[in-house]
Amino acid sequence: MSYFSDIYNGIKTLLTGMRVTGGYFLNARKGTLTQQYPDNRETLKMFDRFRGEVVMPHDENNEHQCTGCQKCEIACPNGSIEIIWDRAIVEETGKKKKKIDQHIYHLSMCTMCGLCIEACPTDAIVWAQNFENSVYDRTQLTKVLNQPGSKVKDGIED
Amino acid sequence: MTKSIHDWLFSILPEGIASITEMVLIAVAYLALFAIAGLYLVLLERKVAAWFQLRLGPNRVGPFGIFQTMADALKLVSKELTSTDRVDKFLYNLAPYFVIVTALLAMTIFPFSKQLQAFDINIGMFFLLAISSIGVIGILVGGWASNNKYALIGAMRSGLQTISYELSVGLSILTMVLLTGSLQLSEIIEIQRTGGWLIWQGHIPAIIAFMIFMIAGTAETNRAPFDLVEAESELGAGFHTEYSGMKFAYFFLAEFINMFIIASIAVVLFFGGWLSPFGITEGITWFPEVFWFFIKVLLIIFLMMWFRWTFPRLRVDQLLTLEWKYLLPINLVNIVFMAIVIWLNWIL
Amino acid sequence: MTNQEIQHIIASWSDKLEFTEEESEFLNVIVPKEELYTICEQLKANTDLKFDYLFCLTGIDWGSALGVIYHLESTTFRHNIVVKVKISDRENPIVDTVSDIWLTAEFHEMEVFDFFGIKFNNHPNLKRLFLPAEWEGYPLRKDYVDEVNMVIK
Amino acid sequence: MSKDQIIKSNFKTEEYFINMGPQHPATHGVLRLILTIDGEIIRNIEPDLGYIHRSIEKMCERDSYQQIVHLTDRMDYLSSHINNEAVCLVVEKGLEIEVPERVKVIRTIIAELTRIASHCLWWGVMGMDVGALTTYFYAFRDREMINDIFEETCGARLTMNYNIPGGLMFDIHPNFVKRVKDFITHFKTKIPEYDRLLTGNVIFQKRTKGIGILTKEDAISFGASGPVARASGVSCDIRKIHSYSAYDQVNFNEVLFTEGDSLSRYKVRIQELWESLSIIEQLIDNIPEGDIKVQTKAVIKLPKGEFYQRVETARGELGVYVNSTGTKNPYRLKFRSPGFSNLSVLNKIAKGYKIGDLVAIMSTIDIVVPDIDR
Repeated sequence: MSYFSDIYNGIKTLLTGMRVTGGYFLNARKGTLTQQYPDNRETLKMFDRFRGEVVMPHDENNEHQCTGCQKCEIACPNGSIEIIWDRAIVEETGKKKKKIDQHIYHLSMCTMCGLCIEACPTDAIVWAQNFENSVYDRTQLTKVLNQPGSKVKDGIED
Repeated sequence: MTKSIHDWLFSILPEGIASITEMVLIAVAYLALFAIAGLYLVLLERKVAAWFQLRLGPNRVGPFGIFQTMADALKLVSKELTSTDRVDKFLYNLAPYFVIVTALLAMTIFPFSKQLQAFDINIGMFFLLAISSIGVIGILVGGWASNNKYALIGAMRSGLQTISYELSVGLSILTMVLLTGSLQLSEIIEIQRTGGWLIWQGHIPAIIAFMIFMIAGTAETNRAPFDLVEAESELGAGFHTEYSGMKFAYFFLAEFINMFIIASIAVVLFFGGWLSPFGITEGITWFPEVFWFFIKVLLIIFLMMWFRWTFPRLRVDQLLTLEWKYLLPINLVNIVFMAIVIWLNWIL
Repeated sequence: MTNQEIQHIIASWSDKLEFTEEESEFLNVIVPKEELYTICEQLKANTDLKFDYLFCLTGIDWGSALGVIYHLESTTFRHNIVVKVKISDRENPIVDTVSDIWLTAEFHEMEVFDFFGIKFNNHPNLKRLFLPAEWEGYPLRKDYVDEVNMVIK
Repeated sequence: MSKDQIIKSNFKTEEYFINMGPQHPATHGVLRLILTIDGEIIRNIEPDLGYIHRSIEKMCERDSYQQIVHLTDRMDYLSSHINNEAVCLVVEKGLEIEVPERVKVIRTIIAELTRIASHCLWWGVMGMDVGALTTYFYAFRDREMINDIFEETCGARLTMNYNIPGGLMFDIHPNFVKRVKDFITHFKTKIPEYDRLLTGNVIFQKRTKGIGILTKEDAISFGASGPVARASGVSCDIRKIHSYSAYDQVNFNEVLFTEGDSLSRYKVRIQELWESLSIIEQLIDNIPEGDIKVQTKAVIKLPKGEFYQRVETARGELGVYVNSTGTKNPYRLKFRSPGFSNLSVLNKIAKGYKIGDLVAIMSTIDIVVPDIDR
């Protein structure tokens, strides 16, 4: 007798499964899971905290907040950040002060762990939400974060 | 139209050449038709799968992606044919043609409508059964000649599967043949014009026969849940692991044409072929009867796709258990049942 | 069972064992490598201890000696013990396998062999597990040098 | 003479080798299994590992404790938050600092979300491995919601690195609670659907029931943990036995089955989805206010000694053994990964079954290869 109940139960479970997929088939028009990526570029907005790449914001006077303390460089586990710095004489005080020449960021080595931004005492570097990072040449992924001719904002001390 | 071409050909050419030309023309027409039909079945499969899975499916090439599979075919044609050094060259190259030719051969005898039929032979069903089991030789040869262990396992499974399920397909067809008393496809359809579709005429045994036929037919075409031959999570790609380019495409296309064949048999045997439901287009002379045939075939194909995108795959020994312990005994009992039904004239 | 009681039981098996609870949350027992197998066998078999779950097997390079650390737990009593064995011969370190006592040790010992070069007597299938068979040296040893691939900060 | 003996005495069959992997759909990564096969029946399985070994343990010996955390994302990438938590807990244990209640609760909620996400992915892949391809997309639909929650709060979807020694990198996003609640209501309707689609299916039942049986003794001896061991009746839930974070504040059941076959391993995970949901439900409404981190020194130096922390990842017990000499780097750091021990049972339980069964068994063991290779 279990032979026939096996058949009955078997068919029943198969039909239950088909009902689930069939239900989705009928409602397929309502919502698809997938996104049509290059088409939805305009509307696609990443979350604020999304870790795309590290950038250094500059204000309208071409000033950033990096003092060149190198804490990010030390915090980075992969050596993605290299800071080339110099000492310059600050005019008001006459003292020598550290100043960045180039803040080099190797995006190709970055694992997006966020330790550098966590370590930065002056919030000079932040996450950008850009995620389209593919390039044809690996060297293009090495970026200089401070803009040419930029200088540190007044009153930023580490 | 076919008649006028026929007359025209015979008028301008000597008889022998004319008939050969006519055959070639028909062959070319069928080839073109089913190559394209196969391609669109692939597209349909992809679309249906996408809708089951809450995706969109192909939508880049042409509106709604209707040229997608054309583009794929183009790509496959232009692809380099690679193979390993150790393959058995002759058999390796032969195998895909085995599969595709047998699939196309079976297509020839289907009556798509009253007029549209290449051959109307009186042993049509028998011919179909004979032809459809040749394809497996291609799979076996392909798997063997590839000199790849995965391909070999796939090929062996294929042999196992086809030999077993051929029985069920045959017996379920036999059940219906009992009812029709004819093997000729056009005659089988004509019988249904008066008494209603065979699944209606034969009621319970016919429904059982239909269910068995669908299960065994899915297995015959090596489709999920019986796709042990390919079984991508177990064997990579099974018997066609080593095939590339157009040779792979032949296997691929053959699978879909086989699916079309199984669905066509089901339509002819159970759902009245090109007859319209309840005779709604009976009186309209201009209405193409072929429309009903294709609609029914597509519905059955959809059912097979539904199976594929819902069920997990069986294991190889469960496949045999299902056939020998369940389908075959039920089928045999069902034949006797059908015979009793006919004997006592319980036909509706 | 408290650590004292465990220590009391184990100490009676041999007089060459050293116990310590400093710098660790578990009871540590340092076993001479000759006695390792018999001690481990008893740790599992003893009905009061029943250390049947070897949850961690670590190889370690102490500089002067190589060592293997076995973290054991009893799934019935939920008490833990750490067994340590020191092997002072760095050139040809050999210690008995415990893979027939705790089956999990088979894989873990292969890993230790792979990275520390400690050989295990009677191991059923001692081979390099992660690294290719022709790899030279044992990377997790402190004196391993690979100037190409290792970046020292 | 039994049937097998008769066959053996009359026939001579040849065994042959077959390489499953490093590229194979069922090995879920770059795992290579050298199978000895007789027809379709598996006689021996020898795993060959190391195709994705990155020497994380050696790298840890050169990194500071903050930096180690992000490396663990890359081990069991499906339980990355729990891996992070393990390292943070061991450092906190060494420094003897107590993190604020808020941190504990948030860590627990995210850890359970991670577990659900991991089990979702596993369910989808399990379906694929036995041939039901549609499961994958349904599972990913639900996993996507969790990933969005993670992305909004932690900034990353997979390798989150949200924990730091002493607390969390930043506070949860204001939308977090609402999104998690939405997810709970959504997911509660979806688990029964999982059951209807796959669990109840007669083919699936036949494929998994009574296949690959792992006995309780073997499970303990092989060091199996997580759902693999719990399906064999071994009580091994670290969340209960050595409770950490906020697990002592919540009620949940340890899911135990006794059969030890593929189906019970499957069922354990499905049940765990419900348990994880219940844990989150208990915590989500009353996340205590407070700090999100304890300020640690910029250079963390653990005191001399040995520290061991065990956590329950989605795959089982993850142990972090730290041997410190008092410097800013660990002297030796060992990850006892659950996948490594769970993989070792494979040869024992899959012998004598067919290739199709092996795929199903591997799937129920839920292997993540980077976790095995580290």
